[in-house]
Amino acid sequence: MTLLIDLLAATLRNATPLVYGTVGETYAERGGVLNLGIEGTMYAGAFVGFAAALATGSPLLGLVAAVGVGLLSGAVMALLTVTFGANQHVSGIGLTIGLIGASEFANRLIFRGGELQRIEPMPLINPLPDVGPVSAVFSQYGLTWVAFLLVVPLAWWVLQRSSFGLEIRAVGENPEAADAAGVSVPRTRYLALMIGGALMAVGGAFFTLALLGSFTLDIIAGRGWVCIALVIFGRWRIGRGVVGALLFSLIYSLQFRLQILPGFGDLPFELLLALPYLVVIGALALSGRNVAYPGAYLKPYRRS
Amino acid sequence: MRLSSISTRYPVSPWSTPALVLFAIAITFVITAGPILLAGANPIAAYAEFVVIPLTSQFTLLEVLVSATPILFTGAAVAIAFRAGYWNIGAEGQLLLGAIAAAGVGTTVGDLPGIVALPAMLLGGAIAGAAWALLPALLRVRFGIDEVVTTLLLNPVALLLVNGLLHGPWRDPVTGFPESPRIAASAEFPALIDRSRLHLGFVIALVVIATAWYVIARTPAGLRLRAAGLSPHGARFAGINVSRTLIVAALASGAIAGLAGVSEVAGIQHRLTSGLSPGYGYTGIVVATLGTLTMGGVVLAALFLGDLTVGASTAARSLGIPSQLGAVVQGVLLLTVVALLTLRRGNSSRPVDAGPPAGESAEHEPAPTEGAVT
Amino acid sequence: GTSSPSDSGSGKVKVFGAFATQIEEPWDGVIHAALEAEKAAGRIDYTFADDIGYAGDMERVLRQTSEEEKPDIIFGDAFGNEEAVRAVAADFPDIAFVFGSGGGPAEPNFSVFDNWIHEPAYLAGMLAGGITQTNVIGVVGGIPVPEVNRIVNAFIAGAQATNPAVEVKVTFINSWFDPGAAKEAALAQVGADADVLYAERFGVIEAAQENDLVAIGNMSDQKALAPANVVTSVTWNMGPTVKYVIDQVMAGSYTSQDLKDFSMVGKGGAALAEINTDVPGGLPEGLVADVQAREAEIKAGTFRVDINEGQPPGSTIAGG
Amino acid sequence: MAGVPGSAPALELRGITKRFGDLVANRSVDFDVVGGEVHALLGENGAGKTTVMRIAYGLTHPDAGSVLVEGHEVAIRSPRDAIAAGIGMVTQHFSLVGPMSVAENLALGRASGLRLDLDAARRRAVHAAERFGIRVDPDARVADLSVGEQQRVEILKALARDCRILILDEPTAVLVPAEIEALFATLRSLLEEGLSVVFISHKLGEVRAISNRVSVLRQGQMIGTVAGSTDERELARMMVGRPMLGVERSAGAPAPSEAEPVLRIRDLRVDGAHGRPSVEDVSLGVRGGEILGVAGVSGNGQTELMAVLSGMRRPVAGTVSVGDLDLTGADPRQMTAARVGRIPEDRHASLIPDLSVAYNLVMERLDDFRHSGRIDERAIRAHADELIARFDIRASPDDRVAALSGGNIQKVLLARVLSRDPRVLVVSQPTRGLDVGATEYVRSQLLARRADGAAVLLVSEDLDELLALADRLIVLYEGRIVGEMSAQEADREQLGMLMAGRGRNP
Ligand SMILES: Nc1ncnc2c1ncn2[C@@H]1O[C@H](COP(=O)(O)OP(=O)(O)OP(=O)(O)O)[C@@H](O)[C@H]1O
Ligand SMILES: Nc1ncnc2c1ncn2[C@@H]1O[C@H](COP(=O)(O)OP(=O)(O)OP(=O)(O)O)[C@@H](O)[C@H]1O
Ligand SMILES: [Mg+2]
Ligand SMILES: [Mg+2]
Repeated sequence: MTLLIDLLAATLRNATPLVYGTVGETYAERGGVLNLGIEGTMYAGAFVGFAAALATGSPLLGLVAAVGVGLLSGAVMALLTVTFGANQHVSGIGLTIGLIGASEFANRLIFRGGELQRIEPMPLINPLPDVGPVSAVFSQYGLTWVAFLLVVPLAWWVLQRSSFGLEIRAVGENPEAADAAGVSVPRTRYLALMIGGALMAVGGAFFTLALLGSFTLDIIAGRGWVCIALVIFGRWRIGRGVVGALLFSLIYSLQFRLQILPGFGDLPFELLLALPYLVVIGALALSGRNVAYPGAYLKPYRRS
Repeated sequence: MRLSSISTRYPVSPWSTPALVLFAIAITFVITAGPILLAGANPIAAYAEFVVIPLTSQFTLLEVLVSATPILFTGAAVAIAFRAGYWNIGAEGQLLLGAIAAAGVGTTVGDLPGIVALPAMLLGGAIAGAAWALLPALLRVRFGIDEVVTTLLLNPVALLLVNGLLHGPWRDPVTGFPESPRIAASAEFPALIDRSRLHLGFVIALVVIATAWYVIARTPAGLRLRAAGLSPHGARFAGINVSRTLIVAALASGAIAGLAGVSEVAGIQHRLTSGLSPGYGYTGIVVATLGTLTMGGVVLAALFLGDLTVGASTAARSLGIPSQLGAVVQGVLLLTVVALLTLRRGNSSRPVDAGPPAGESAEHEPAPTEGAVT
Repeated sequence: GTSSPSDSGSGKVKVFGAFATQIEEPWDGVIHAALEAEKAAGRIDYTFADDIGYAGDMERVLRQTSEEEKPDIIFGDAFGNEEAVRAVAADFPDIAFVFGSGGGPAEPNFSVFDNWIHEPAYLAGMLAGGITQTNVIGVVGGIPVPEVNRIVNAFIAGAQATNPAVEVKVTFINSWFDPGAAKEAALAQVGADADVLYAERFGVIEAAQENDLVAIGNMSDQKALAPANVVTSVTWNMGPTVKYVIDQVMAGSYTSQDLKDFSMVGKGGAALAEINTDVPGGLPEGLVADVQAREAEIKAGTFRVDINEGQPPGSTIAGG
Repeated sequence: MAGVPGSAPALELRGITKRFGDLVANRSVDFDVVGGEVHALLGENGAGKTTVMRIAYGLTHPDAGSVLVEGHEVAIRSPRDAIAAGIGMVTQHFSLVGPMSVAENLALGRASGLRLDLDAARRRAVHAAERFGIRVDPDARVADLSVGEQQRVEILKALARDCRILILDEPTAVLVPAEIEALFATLRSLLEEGLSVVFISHKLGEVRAISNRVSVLRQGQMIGTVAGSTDERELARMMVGRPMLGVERSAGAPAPSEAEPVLRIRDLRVDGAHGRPSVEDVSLGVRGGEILGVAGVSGNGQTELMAVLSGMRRPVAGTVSVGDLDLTGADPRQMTAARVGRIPEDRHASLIPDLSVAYNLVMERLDDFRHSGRIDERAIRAHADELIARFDIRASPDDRVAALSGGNIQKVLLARVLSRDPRVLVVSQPTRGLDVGATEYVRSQLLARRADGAAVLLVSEDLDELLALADRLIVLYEGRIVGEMSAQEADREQLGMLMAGRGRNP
């Protein structure tokens, strides 16, 4: 029972950065741009958020700074892929390389390789009334609450129910049509990428501002790539992507708990570690064919 | 009348690729001058260290070739797959599988002479890399599942496989460090030049690339591969078995990436280590793209990135700039190059179709319902 | 092989640091910090290259530096690059190569050191065993290599010395970084009742702080990370090693050797950081005295902490 | 001439010049349309009709020239500006978002505030549909609609914006006669309300039926403007610079009706979207020397039938055979090997547009052009030279197919297929979008195959084409054959009824 409660709490906690990243990437891809810059954007969000929080003493200002760097990263991606029409795979990978390099470069210049610095991280909060041991599930960081109660529903609503969301989906499906209907394709794609970038950066800042209160190298550790997979796993739907993030997080959290149970210690746990990846692949395989990509996926658009 | 205009329909821009790359380098320097100044170094000196100095001594020149070797393989691997319209992002994992196989064969060949050991290792690595590429390829052609995701996700799994081996059965019994035992001496790639690290892998990479060029440019199979990549539907309509072409391209890509792993194990590490690739598979994507998916371009791009790799560490050392600047420069350079490469074809409104993988390759799928109008 | 600093002109010893990881990584960070201290003291000219990696670049960096800069000493870590480092050292007998390594020294110029902090780890284990009220202790480590295993094993032995009933849960996160995974591993241990956590890696102290539990730092004194929770840290200090080597080189009497002793408690290369009694739940009566007594015995050479480099019992590999 | 004399034209283009590289698509083109009139724009493929109108709508930017609305110069940088100026356009290639509903497509770009009121959009769609007499289901997914229905959505989309100037680029290419009539009726009533229409079409009959004035473009230049009642021959002469010839099946020599069919289809069934069959219980035979025409509104199973005969799709039930050879479920390679020549409607997609003409011409038989393991470039080139001459393709062997005009692309496909002397020819919409000259050429080639004894299955939505070429006709409706007749006894009205699903042949 306590294991279960602990596991559920961990699942929500560990899903949080994935949810931000997945929703952010969904926006980019629904707009027709595969943003492989996500790993770098999350990394930069983590670093800039931390550095700003340390400098100002306020995690909230750190968050604002992370959002800023995310918007910027999205804008750069848009400049490359929308304005120039450059190859999206390469632009994204270049962005990731550059942003991780720049973050670590700045980290070195600012902290000079000295002792690890730490800020007072955002606290756990539990707005619900105490209902016994189960309450532990709801003791979460503010960013987790925001992710599930605000960002996910809002992002879904905007994408599916607002005219702006209609425009994003249209420029991702058929930019010619959107253009002919009077929608500015570049403007919409810029916005989708920038909103997506901001969300990714918040996902990265979750580590430094909430989970850890410090910045260390390799802090994202490939979670951005996981988000890329989750978006496709979720078939570009926000809801399904979030379910994917929860599923991945459940397995991720479970393996930490399983292995310290007596008797599990001798298993080759690399196998268990590989499980989240294999499960996503398996789920994709089971969900079968007919994966409906956004129609203009990977395609730049330019008027003649 | 119309004939004359047709042949030059695509406006040829004044920007040739080399000019663009030089321009991109110049822009990169301007952008990165700020960080270099912040780090307290002279940007001009830094750029000289980055690009020029590595080319000025025999030692560093050979080191550039050494650095280029693995990404020659992975660049070619990625380029072949991309040419076929198969987005293999999994060269990293395929490389690791090749490395595992190389270490496996290399530690068991014992006293066999090199003439047996080396081909066995190359074959083993190629097969292992291809095997790792098989599942995503099958999922793609059978179920239309995006290979970008599956190949990407198999990369960490491959690394876990390496770690599992190194923490378990293959742990070096002498040091206890998670490294495999050393491969047999006969399984090592010989050095090409005395007292240098340049090894046989470099030559093998060039041979592989030359072969790939020949196949793609000169044989019917290569033309089919290109056709499948450019227009899967049109290729299938012309009787080309697109599914088979894709699988073959994916396997060839995996095999070549696997050879990269063999080359690193046999030429550099002489054992399996978990750190033998700092992301050569991903760099392969960069190389393939900078090389515009052509084999000649891959060679140039790999050499250039090799130059930058050597230059970045020299610059960090001799100017006291944080070593991460290398990554910043690489990233910015990559971005400026891809952005500027778009200028090559003037402002053509029909960009190279990098369409989604989806199910177009699958046999007997429904015809598209839209856009039937001419 | 010997070298003398005379050729560097300034009278200072010319030292180069060659690190496979970035210096923000704690292990190389300790070496770098000691060299920076010597530089600040004006005894050496110090430059370094970090993040060299394990893909073969170490050999190039070392050769190039040896050839062009001709330093008197090169410090660094050889793990994962062992063969390359030794090959270069053999080609430059006039340069002192002093590397963290799992192997032995090599004539004439290749000396080895390592973080032999199993002694303070044992002492920390004693503390942890005494403090725990649930009789469950958690250890989160990076990768089960000999260097890490022997620390963890010593810690376990220490814990058992003060608390025979203790259960130590060990999780390796399979990465040298990824503090997110380290914290999750620690939280899982907390979920399994651990109330004292040994943070071999970053991320664990945060888990202790969040749950108001006791944490033990590693590598450097990490009390500042969570002053109310960190009871002590198992620290490594490369100062004695670095100082010894520089003195030798200055005196022209450098020879290759295993510098192990300089990283141990006896010569001040390893220590238990000041004990913080003001942690949640407090410390039981007499525990600090017991630990300090044992520390004195270790210093006096009357107590030897066993060195066991096998993967710790009950440990698992996890992480992201 | 309609419109108030003396007042400014609703839309006026002045001195429009547009270059693509060194190709001049429009050379100082002047054009205007006044309130209440239909001004048709005629011209061969590639004459520059689409380009000039895309400029008026902001989809393409001119190198020189200006756009005036109601006499005032307006800067049209994007369709948004054009829409604001009261211009609407139905583009030649659909501008619809396939996975979205009709209502969503209509709402697109009409943002007022963040909230998307889909109910209102739906109501507007229904209202507009009633007002303009264009029936569409607002909740249908556009991708599920037939091409004709999509065309209706396109027109509705433009009209629903209350535009005062409507540009229609080949709107009738995919419509059946009844739909064309309905469209014209709608247009006529709107014209009375003062709408101005620019009408682009290759169909001279239609042009004469609806237009007040006709302008002709040739190679980017305005040749002249004449009254809508101008004689067809004269219009054609202006377009091509020479009089047009009629290509028709020589009424004599139909294949002996007792001969065994070469192509035989029995009880064919093909599944479509949503699990309901697209083709059901279709049985037919085509004899050598015979052209069997398949009539029907698009979306009634023709595409699927073609896909099966092209080897691109496997039927669920039934058999396909050629002579004694069972070709059920055959793939493209097996079809080609059985000497089935295939010319589908989507010619771009059936070639490799980014490869050269020469390569495309041998793509079906690469193995015949292999020389000791490598591609025999010399033989491929010789082959291309020969076919380019024989089929009058205006291109050189090294040109990328993507850079050719539609007519020349069709000729490449035709050359690839006919050069192999097929015994069976399956053809769909062979002249859609082609200009008069190219149409003539393609039709004459089909008739030549018939004369050589090939069995030809011709799918077309153009009744004139079917009546001119076919010996026998069948009509497809909702995937079934609802009528069969010889071409001589076919009459348009009856065909129209059958195509609309009314009346069944006994
Ligand atoms: N984006 C473009 N890039 C280059 N050339 C173009 C482009 N668009 C059109 N052209 C060329 O401009 C010329 C005019 O084309 P346009 O589409 O206007 O002809 P059209 O009269 O509409 O022909 P059709 O009857 O086939 O629709 C053609 O030669 C065409 O090849
Ligand atoms: N980027 C381009 N460069 C050169 N020519 C182009 C370009 N884009 C289009 N064209 C040419 O412009 C003309 C019109 O293009 P469009 O896409 O409308 O095809 P189309 O000619 O109408 O083809 P179809 O006859 O199949 O309808 C074609 O001749 C096409 O080859
Ligand atoms: Mg056309
Ligand atoms: Mg046109």
